[in-house]
Order: sequence, then structure tokens, then C-alpha cells
Amino acid sequence: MSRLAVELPGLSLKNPVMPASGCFGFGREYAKLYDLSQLGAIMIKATTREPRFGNPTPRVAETPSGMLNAIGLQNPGLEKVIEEELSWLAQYDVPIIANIAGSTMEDYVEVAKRISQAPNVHALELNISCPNVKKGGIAFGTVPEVAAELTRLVKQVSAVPVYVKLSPNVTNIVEMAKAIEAAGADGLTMINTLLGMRIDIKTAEPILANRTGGLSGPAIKPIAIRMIYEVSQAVSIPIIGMGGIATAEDALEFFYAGASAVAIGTANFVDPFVCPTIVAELPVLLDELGFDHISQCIGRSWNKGGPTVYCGT
Amino acid sequence: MSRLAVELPGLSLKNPVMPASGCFGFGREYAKLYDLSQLGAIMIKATTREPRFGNPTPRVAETPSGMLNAIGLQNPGLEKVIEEELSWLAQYDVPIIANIAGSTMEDYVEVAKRISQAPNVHALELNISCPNVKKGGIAFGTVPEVAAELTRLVKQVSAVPVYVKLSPNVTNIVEMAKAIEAAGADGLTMINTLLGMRIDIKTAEPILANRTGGLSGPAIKPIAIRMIYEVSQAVSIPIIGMGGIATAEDALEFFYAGASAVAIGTANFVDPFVCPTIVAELPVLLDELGFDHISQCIGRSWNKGGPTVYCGT
Amino acid sequence: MKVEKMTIVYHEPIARNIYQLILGGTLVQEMNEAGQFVHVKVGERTDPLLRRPLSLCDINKEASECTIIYRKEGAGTALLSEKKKGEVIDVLGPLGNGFPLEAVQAGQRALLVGGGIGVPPLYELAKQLVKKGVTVTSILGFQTQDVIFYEREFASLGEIYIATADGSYGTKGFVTDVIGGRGLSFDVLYACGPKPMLKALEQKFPDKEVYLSLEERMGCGIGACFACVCRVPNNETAYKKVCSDGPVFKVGEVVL
Amino acid sequence: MKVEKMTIVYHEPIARNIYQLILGGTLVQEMNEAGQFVHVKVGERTDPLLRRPLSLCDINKEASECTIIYRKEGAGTALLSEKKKGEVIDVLGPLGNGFPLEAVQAGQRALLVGGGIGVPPLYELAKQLVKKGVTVTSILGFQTQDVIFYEREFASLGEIYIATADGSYGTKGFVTDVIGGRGLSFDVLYACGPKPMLKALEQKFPDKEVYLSLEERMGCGIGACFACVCRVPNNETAYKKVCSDGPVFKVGEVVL
Ligand SMILES: Cc1cc2nc3c(=O)[nH]c(=O)nc-3n(C[C@H](O)[C@H](O)[C@H](O)COP(=O)(O)OP(=O)(O)OC[C@H]3O[C@@H](n4cnc5c(N)ncnc54)[C@H](O)[C@@H]3O)c2cc1C
Ligand SMILES: Cc1cc2nc3c(=O)[nH]c(=O)nc-3n(C[C@H](O)[C@H](O)[C@H](O)COP(=O)(O)OP(=O)(O)OC[C@H]3O[C@@H](n4cnc5c(N)ncnc54)[C@H](O)[C@@H]3O)c2cc1C
Ligand SMILES: Cc1cc2nc3c(=O)[nH]c(=O)nc-3n(C[C@H](O)[C@H](O)[C@H](O)COP(=O)(O)O)c2cc1C
Ligand SMILES: Cc1cc2nc3c(=O)[nH]c(=O)nc-3n(C[C@H](O)[C@H](O)[C@H](O)COP(=O)(O)O)c2cc1C
Ligand code: FES
Ligand code: FES
Repeated sequence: MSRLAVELPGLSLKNPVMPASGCFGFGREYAKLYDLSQLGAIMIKATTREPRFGNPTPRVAETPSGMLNAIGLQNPGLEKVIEEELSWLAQYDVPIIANIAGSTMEDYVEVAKRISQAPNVHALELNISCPNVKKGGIAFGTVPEVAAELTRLVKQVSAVPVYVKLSPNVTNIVEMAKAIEAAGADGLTMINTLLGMRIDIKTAEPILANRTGGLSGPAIKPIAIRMIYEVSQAVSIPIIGMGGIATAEDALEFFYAGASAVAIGTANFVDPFVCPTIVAELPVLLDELGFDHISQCIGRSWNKGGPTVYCGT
Repeated sequence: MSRLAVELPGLSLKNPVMPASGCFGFGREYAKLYDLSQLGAIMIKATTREPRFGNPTPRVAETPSGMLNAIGLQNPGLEKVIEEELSWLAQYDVPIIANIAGSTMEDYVEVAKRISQAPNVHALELNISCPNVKKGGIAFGTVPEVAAELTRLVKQVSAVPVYVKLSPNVTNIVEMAKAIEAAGADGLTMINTLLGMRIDIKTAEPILANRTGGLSGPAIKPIAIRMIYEVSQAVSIPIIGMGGIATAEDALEFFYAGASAVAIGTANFVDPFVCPTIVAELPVLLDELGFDHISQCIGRSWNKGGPTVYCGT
Repeated sequence: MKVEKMTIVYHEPIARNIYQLILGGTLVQEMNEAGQFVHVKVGERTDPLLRRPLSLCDINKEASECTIIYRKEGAGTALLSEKKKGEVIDVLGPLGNGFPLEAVQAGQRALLVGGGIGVPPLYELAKQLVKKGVTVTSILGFQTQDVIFYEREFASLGEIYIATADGSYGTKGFVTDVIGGRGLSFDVLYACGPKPMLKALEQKFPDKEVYLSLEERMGCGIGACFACVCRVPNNETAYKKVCSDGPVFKVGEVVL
Repeated sequence: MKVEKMTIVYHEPIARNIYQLILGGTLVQEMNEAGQFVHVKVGERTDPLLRRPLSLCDINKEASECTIIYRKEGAGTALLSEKKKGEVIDVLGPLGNGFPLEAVQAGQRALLVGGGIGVPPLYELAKQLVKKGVTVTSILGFQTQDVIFYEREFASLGEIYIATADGSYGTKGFVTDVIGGRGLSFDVLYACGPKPMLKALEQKFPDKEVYLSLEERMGCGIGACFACVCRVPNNETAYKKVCSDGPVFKVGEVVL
């Protein structure tokens, strides 16, 4: 397995494959299907200071090769996440990346301070980009100065490295990434969902009770690839890439674009075994393409000139 | 057919269905398949002052439920478009919307002045958002002040109403739309493509020679719907909606969102008869849903409270 | 709960836009409760993307076969309806918690109320109740005569009443009209159908033991994504997940 | 040029990952030229989205059937390979301009050079040339022995040479090695295959009459989208579209 091992700030990953936040709960359901220790890491569901019920239902709608969600950050709140979920997860040999969210900077700081002390939390992921949270959330993710300020504040209190999750709903993702890097982030995760909507033909009403929601799944993959390609060339902190990954080939495309690890969201719903399957298939793919180690693929689309690998077909 | 008739600035449309710019050339190919007079209008391929060859190939790549293109505004140039293409199109009873592009404001002004005088050009569509043009193009489409300035200049010289085509690659589409409305635009068309990328698994190189390209097709439909929903509530000029439409139901979703007419791009490649098919199917759909006229559907998702139509199933 | 490629043993329309699908596979050995469902992948690639939740209508462990009855509705079920005998389908299941059999004793009376495409899970339930010695009365509501299915099957297990919204067959009106009209008595009521029907039943029998099966749009189907939650009465943040806590709930347990 | 749902008459693998597909339909009556292609919709819904360009390999007007030979390559051809006899496929065609028959006279010699999946259109061409009284020599290049197809079919129409890149069958090397080695003489050369092969032929025979069939990624396939253009020598803005001006061009007409 060492040919898949990747070292990132705070994270010694046995493999660079992890479920994305919000698509895996706190792991309990998938633990019934396979051993979670097979995963490189787990990004747990966004945690807020207080418990949240989230948005009214319907909360999901299907789109061509994608889905919209407007869960609204439902979670049991900081205390319960630490006491019940993180301690339960401690039985597995897998580092946890704690996704945190809030409505104010103080919320983030408070959650970051507390949750970063849990022994199995190896990194934080600041969800500054959730398009479903109406107060504040949007601004955090789309104004570089605000995102930078938040990053600085969280860095001051966090006991573990801090990754910031970028929203794709911006004109200039590179500017955003650079501001966050300059503010001291240890890494980036990208992309979160694109703001979208569907309307019911029969009722003329939006399908989601929240009206708009976040678009995820294969449909957004080319946008994620483009953004990671641009950002990875502009910053020197590592990127955990996500957005529509469903196969080992998809994952490889993200490594080529410049991601150092990948996260899988929506695809878990389609194939609950998708994460361990990709972990198993990546070495096969490396063999086929003549790579010894996954690290040779990282950023290969821009840090090598011309076609680099021949694989006779 | 009068139940599909729509009146927009400069455009008395017998039906609100038209091919989108760049996906229909100048109509010659589709004219071999059906009578172009069946169309509500035709948005011709972007025209620039001088002839352009465009980008190197490959220029297209497939993505899940979508495609990327980086044609690079290939066109025969203003003179030839007027002399050869527009005069040829004059044989059909169909208003032309001339999509115009350029690298400088002067380019736009020059093309607008000349092409708006062609007798069958009933409106202009300013392509300020083509993500494939590197000089200037991007800035025009993403900075409200610049877009507004361009709109003003073109309005001064145009003999016909001016529609401005919005780029979805922005943080705040409403701000953009309002600036362009304030600058005197007669209408908006939206959305253009989203900037995306794909990488070849075997070579680790971007599939498009231009590296990045514009994402179109059903994959982007929920993003287009969301943006039209937001913008149509914020401006009072009409919107021609596009982005992933492939069926009459898709088109209806755009009307509900707030579009007054729709354009079909990528779907022409999949089904060359898609435009006349949607023209034929819309009245059937109106019947099923109990509408007398398409205008009853425009903006229905936000300008009526609660479910409005019952259709027993 | 497993993922299995199950083989289509039988697949035919049995009413207008209503299809009966029989699937064979070892997964059937894990299926026990009436009211549980499976999450079915209908497309080969990414459109349609999500699985479709469909209830178990009949579990036949000896033959290792289960029956699903579904309505061709949107894109996914339309694609499903084109699959032929012999093809395989990717099935995740069995999921959720079904109707509690232990709520009723041998010799007691159970009323089964189904609306439209909520009828299928009641068939397996009726079978299991009858086997237990419970007397079963079924009231099934449909829109029109041409979408009625499984009348004979239910009739073979007990008394049956049918209502149609347009009066083209049976009682004209809703299932609640039948119950009201006939003054049917029962010890436990089990229901599955559209939300307005469930709400009407909840109001009509405030003091009865009533179990309702809910529908909600789903992502994962296994409890991980929080797409399908419903509220718990008198609590701001408490919730239940339809997919993993339900789809069957005791009346009052969740807010309809 | 029309859109037609054509029926699969035959569909079997004939070499490793190489499939022969025979389609029946009235559209065949419009097919005339070897080198023309059809644009095939492979999925039911929006993934895969685009049609796939595939050459006509054999046109049988009497039977109203045409043959296509394709390699299972990516997602689209993989889906196509699962379609069964009796199913229908949405076909747009015939498209493009094929190999000019009039470039060679009865009694003259034509050399047909095909590489890999560029071989299929040469078969219909060989048939038409032989019918006209032209002497046909075919040189077909493949990667390895197990992907060779239609050797017998070509052999029945004239002399045939096969090259494999790995030497597992015929001459080891490329088609150009065969031509060089044998000093084959000809009046007209027709070729279809990978770009490096076409470029080698262009350089090798600067003074000969040579026709090349090009491949390019396509959107519309009918000339409307400008996806498939190639440059014309010594002109900054001139272009040809592979789909509608080609796919067959006279050597020198376009920049390879
Ligand atoms: C627990 C459960 C059991 C069910 N059992 C049955 C059954 O036995 N027979 C049957 O015909 N139907 C059943 N349904 C409803 C069935 O899931 C939907 O009719 C089906 O998903 C519609 O898919 P589609 O492709 O036809 O429609 P589309 O409109 O293409 O569906 C789009 C998306 O919305 C979801 N969706 C649409 N309608 C519903 C709905 N009513 N409930 C939940 N999700 C929906 C789909 O799953 C999909 O994700 C059940 C639903 C649930 C939640
Ligand atoms: C005029 C013409 C005639 C052809 N005739 C044949 C033939 O007779 N037999 C045969 O096996 N192949 C032929 N090809 C190549 C064939 O079109 C591709 O192999 C096929 O499109 C690949 O699709 P896929 O789904 O397997 O791959 P994917 O990788 O899923 O394809 C993704 C996209 O790229 C395009 N693409 C990928 N490879 C090529 C290619 N080599 N050329 C053009 N587009 C490509 C696809 O059409 C699709 O739009 C022809 C190509 C052209 C242009
Ligand atoms: C149902 C659902 C819930 C999500 N919840 C969260 C969340 O709580 N926090 C977060 O940062 N991202 C959340 N996301 C975004 C994903 O983590 C991921 O960034 C996005 O879905 C793109 O990846 P995918 O296409 O693989 O799903 C959620 C996505 C989905 C589909
Ligand atoms: C091949 C191609 C070429 C295009 N060329 C242009 C163009 O010249 N000018 C323009 O304004 N938009 C152009 N577009 C964008 C379309 O007009 C349309 O806005 C976009 O594709 C979304 O619609 P669709 O999903 O229906 O294709 C092009 C799109 C495609 C796919
Ligand atoms: S559908 Fe995901 S939690 Fe119920
Ligand atoms: S493929 Fe569209 S012009 Fe050739």
C-alpha cells in the first residue's frame, strides 16, 4: 500500500482517498458495509456550535449527472459530535478531518478550538462555502478578505493544521486561494458545490424546499478539475480535490490536475463501496500507466511538458 | 401557433425557441434538415471584425452530461458574415440575433454598427463572456463596470435592440445583470458556458489543445435555472434563457424560472431536430398543464405563491 | 444490507404504467420485514445518477425471489421499465425498518390502508399477518380503475375494499371515505400512501395504534446524508431519518 | 443526411475489442460513398452525451444493411458493445465526403493503406474499386495479431499485406515498412488511420495522387460547430471541416 501513501500537513495518509464531508455522516452507516480503517481519512459532516435541524424537505433533487442538496448543515452540535461521534470513530485506524461551519467568526473559532483537541482529529476543514447557509456563510466563501480573516482566527486557536474548503461560486478562485494561503492555511480542499436549482414541471415550484441547493456529482467534475489546475499552480500548499469523482480514473484526473489527495462525496450514494473500490483500483491503474507511486501523478498536467507516459493500446 | 408567440424588444417571435449562438453556425447545415422559418429566431455564430481561425484542435471534449468546447470564436469576419451569411439567411422568415465578439471595445462597436444594419438582424447579442478568448474577453464578462461601459458604447451605435450575454463564471450574477440593465441593455441572454477542463488519463495532458474550455449541455442546466431565477427577479428587462435545454420540459423549466424565450445549444448536436421538436411539443405540454399561452409560464416559480396548477396523475 | 446484482426473473406491466418486477438473488435471504425497501440503480452511467427507493411487495425466500411493483413515473422508472428478463440490476438493500408484526396478536384485526403506489408493501404485510393468525382487512385507494393492481392477491388474504378517486371502480372517493362509510373496526392500522392520506388517518384515529410508512426524497438511502429527515414533535432539533429510522413510524413519532 | 432508428441485425466481436455491427434501415439507400460515416447515439439519456462518428465499412443496398466495425475504446463504444440484436440505434448520416472513385480508372492500380481502426472504410472502397475494374492492393497495419480483422475479406478483393507493430503476424513494423520493403507501385493511394501514418505517407509520396481520411473530435458532425476544423496550407484563416468537407482530403489540401 505504500505506493499510495501521501504526507500532508497533519495527515499521514495510508492512501489519498477519503469520503467528503456531508456524504458520509460520521461513518456509522458505512461501517456496517466495510472496515473504515481502509480509508485514507474521513471528512466528517459539518459540525456547528449548536445542534441544527437544517432545512425543510425535500432536501435533494436529481439533475443530469448530478444532484442538488440543501441539507442546511444538520448536525447534532459540537458537544455531541465530540462525545458520541468522534469517540466512536476512535476505534478505527483512520485520521479524521473535522469539517466545521458556523454563522459568525466566533462560532468557527469556538468549534475549531474544541474539536481540534479531539485525539483522532488530525486536521480541520473550514466550510466557508456552504451555499445553503444563508447568514454569513456565502460572504465568507466569496470575499477573499473575509475568508483570510477567518483563516487567521481559526489558525490561532486550532491544535491541528487547517484546510480551507473553497467555493466554486466565485469569479476568481485563484485570488481566493492565494488570500487564504497568505492567511496561513495549511491546505485547501476544493470544490464545494455549485449553487443550482430545479423547478417541478407540474407545480412550477422549486423542487427543493429551500429553493436553491448545491450541485454535486459527475456534472461538476470538469469545473473542479479546471479550478484545481489553476489553483495548484498558484499556491504552494496542498489541495485535497473533490467534485464528481466516481472511479479511480476520475481520481487520477484530479491528481494530474494538481490534487494531492481526493475526496468522494455524491458517489457514495450511488455505490456505497466506492471509496474502498477506488483504493483498490488505484494501484492497478498506476501499474497500467507505469507509475511507481501516486505522487508522480500530482500536478502532472502542468509540471511536465508534453505527453509523459506511453501506454500502448 | 399564437399561443407560443412572444414579443421582446426588437423581436416579434412566432415562438420562443431558437438555436444558441455557436451551435448552429449560420444555419446552412440545419437548413438541409428542416425549414429554418419554423424557428422563433436564430442566434448566429459570434462574429468578429476580422476573420478568425480560432483555437487548435482538439476543440471539444465530452464530460458527464456535458461537453467542453474551445472553438475560439472561429468565424469568417464581419464582411463575409454580412455579405454571404446574413444575405443567405434572408430567404427565411426568421429574425436573426447577431452574436458579436471582439478583443477591444472598438471591435465591438465597429461590428455592432455594421451588422445591426443588416435588414434581417433584429437584435444584437453581446458575447462578453466567452471563456475561450484570452485577451479582454474574460474581464468584459466578469467586471460589472466594464460590461456596463461596453453596453453603453454598443447601444449608442446599434440600429437594433441590444441583448447582453452573461457569463456564469461570476460570484454575483445579479450585480452583473443590474449593471448591464442600468447601462441600457434591452435584454439579457444567459447563460454562457462554465469554464472547465478535462485531462487525458493516458497522457496526463489536457484533452483540449486550449487546455480549458466552456462547459455546456444538461450538466449546467441547474446552474442556468438558478441564475435566471435570481436575475429575472432583480431586473425588468427580458431574459432569453439557455444552458442544457434538450426537451420541451427543460424549456418550460426555464420559462418558470423567469426566461421569456429559450435558446438551445449543445442539444442540436445530439438531435439535429431538437429545435423544431421543442416548438412542436410545447403546445402539447401547455395543454397537459392547462395553460393557454406560454406567457403564463414566465417567472411562474416566483411570481405566484404555492402550487399553481393541478394535473391529476 | 448489501449490494447485489440481482437477475430479472419477470418484468411485465400489470396496470396502466404499473410494472411488476421479480428479482432473483441471494440478497432475498436477508429480506424479512414488510415495509423494508431496496435502493435500485436504474442507469448504466451517471444519468440518472441516484438510486430509486422501491418497496418490497413480496418476499419469497424459498425461490430466492422478491417482487417489486412500481409506477413508471419519471426518467428513472422509465428506464427501469425497459429492462428485460435476464438482465441484472444493481440493488442495495434491504433498507429501513418495516411494519411491526408484534403490534398485533393472533385473532386480532388489522386494517391495512394503501394509496396508489403505497399499496405494494402492504401485500407482504398482509401475508405475514395472515400467517400469524391475524384477521386482515385491506382498503386500497387508486386514482382510476386502470391503475388498480393486486386486487385478487389481497382478496385471497382477507376482506378488501377498493376506492377510486374518479369512481370508476369500487367506492368513489378516498380510502377514508370507505372506513367512514363502513365503520370498520380494528386493533391496529397499518398504512402506506400519499401524505394527505396519512395525515387524514392520523387525525381520524387519534387513540388507535397506527403505523404509517413515509416517503421522502433520498440520497444515500442508508442514513448518511440527512436528505430524508422528518421532525419529531415538540423538539426543535430532534429528527428521524425516513430511510434508516423508518420508513415505517408509529403515529405521533414524527411530524407528518 | 437523415436521422433514423436503425435496427441491429448482427453484433458480435470479431477480434479483441473489435466489434462488427450490422444495421438495417432505409437510411442505407442514401449511403453511397466509401469513407462516409454515420454519427451514432450510444446512450439513452445524457451520459454519454455526444454521438460517436463511425465509418461505413460495407454498404449493402439490396439488403438495406450497412456494416460498421469499431473498437471498444471509451465509455461510448463500451455502451454500444452491449446493445443486442433487435435493439434500435439512433443514427445520423450518411455524413461527409468519401474517397473519390473517379481518381482512378479501370485497369489502373490503387493502393489502400489502413491502420487499426482506420481499416473499415477501406473495405467498402476496395469493393467499389474492384467493381470498377481497378486492381487493388491493401496494406493493413495493426498493433498485434489479436486485433486483426477482415484479412480474408480484403484478400478476396486483391493482394493484401499485413503489418503488426509487435511482429506477431505479417511484417513487423508499420505499413510504410511494407511499402518500402516491397517497392509496391500504384496510380492512386487511399489511406485511413492514425495521423502519424498519414503524415508518413504524405512525406513518402510527394508526387503521387494520395487521398487521406482524417479523424478529429466532433461535436455536430454536420459542419455547424467548427469543432473539427483543420488548417489549409499557407493561409492564416482558411480551414476545412473534417466532418463536412472531409473526412477524406486530397493530400496537400489540408495541414495534417
Ligand atoms: C421508502 C420508499 C418506498 C417506495 N416504494 C415504492 C414502490 O414500491 N413503488 C413505487 O412505484 N414507488 C415507490 N416509491 C416512490 C419511488 O421511489 C419514486 O416514484 C421514484 O423514485 C421516482 O423515480 P423516477 O425516476 O420515476 O422519477 P424522477 O422524477 O426522475 O425522480 C427524480 C428523483 O426524485 C426522487 N423521487 C421522485 N419521486 C419520489 C417519491 N415519490 N418518493 C421518493 N423519491 C422520489 C427519485 O428517487 C429521484 O431521486 C417509494 C419511495 C420511498 C421513499
Ligand atoms: C470520421 C470518423 C470515422 C471513424 N470511424 C471509425 C470506425 O469506423 N471505427 C472505429 O472504431 N472508430 C472510428 N472512429 C473513431 C471513433 O469515433 C472513436 O473511437 C470513438 O468516438 C471513441 O468513443 P468512445 O466512447 O469509445 O471514447 P470516449 O473516450 O468516451 O470518447 C469521448 C469523446 O471523444 C471522442 N473521441 C474519442 N476518440 C476519438 C477519435 N479517435 N476520433 C474522434 N473522436 C474521438 C468521442 O467521439 C467522444 O465525443 C472514427 C472517427 C472519425 C472522426
Ligand atoms: C448531501 C451532501 C451534503 C454535503 N454536506 C457538506 C458539509 O456538511 N460540509 C461541506 O463542507 N461540504 C458538504 N458537501 C459538499 C461535499 O463535501 C463535496 O464538496 C461536494 O459534494 C462535491 O463533491 P462530490 O461531487 O463528490 O459530491 C455536501 C454534499 C452533499 C451532496
Ligand atoms: C461548440 C459551441 C460553440 C459556442 N460558440 C458560442 C459563440 O460563438 N458565442 C456565444 O455567445 N456562445 C457560444 N456558445 C455558448 C452557447 O451559445 C450557449 O450559451 C451554451 O452552450 C449553453 O447552452 P447549451 O447548454 O444549450 O449548449 C457555444 C457553445 C458551444 C457548445
Ligand atoms: S437518504 Fe440519506 S439519510 Fe436518508
Ligand atoms: S463536428 Fe461540428 S463542424 Fe465538424
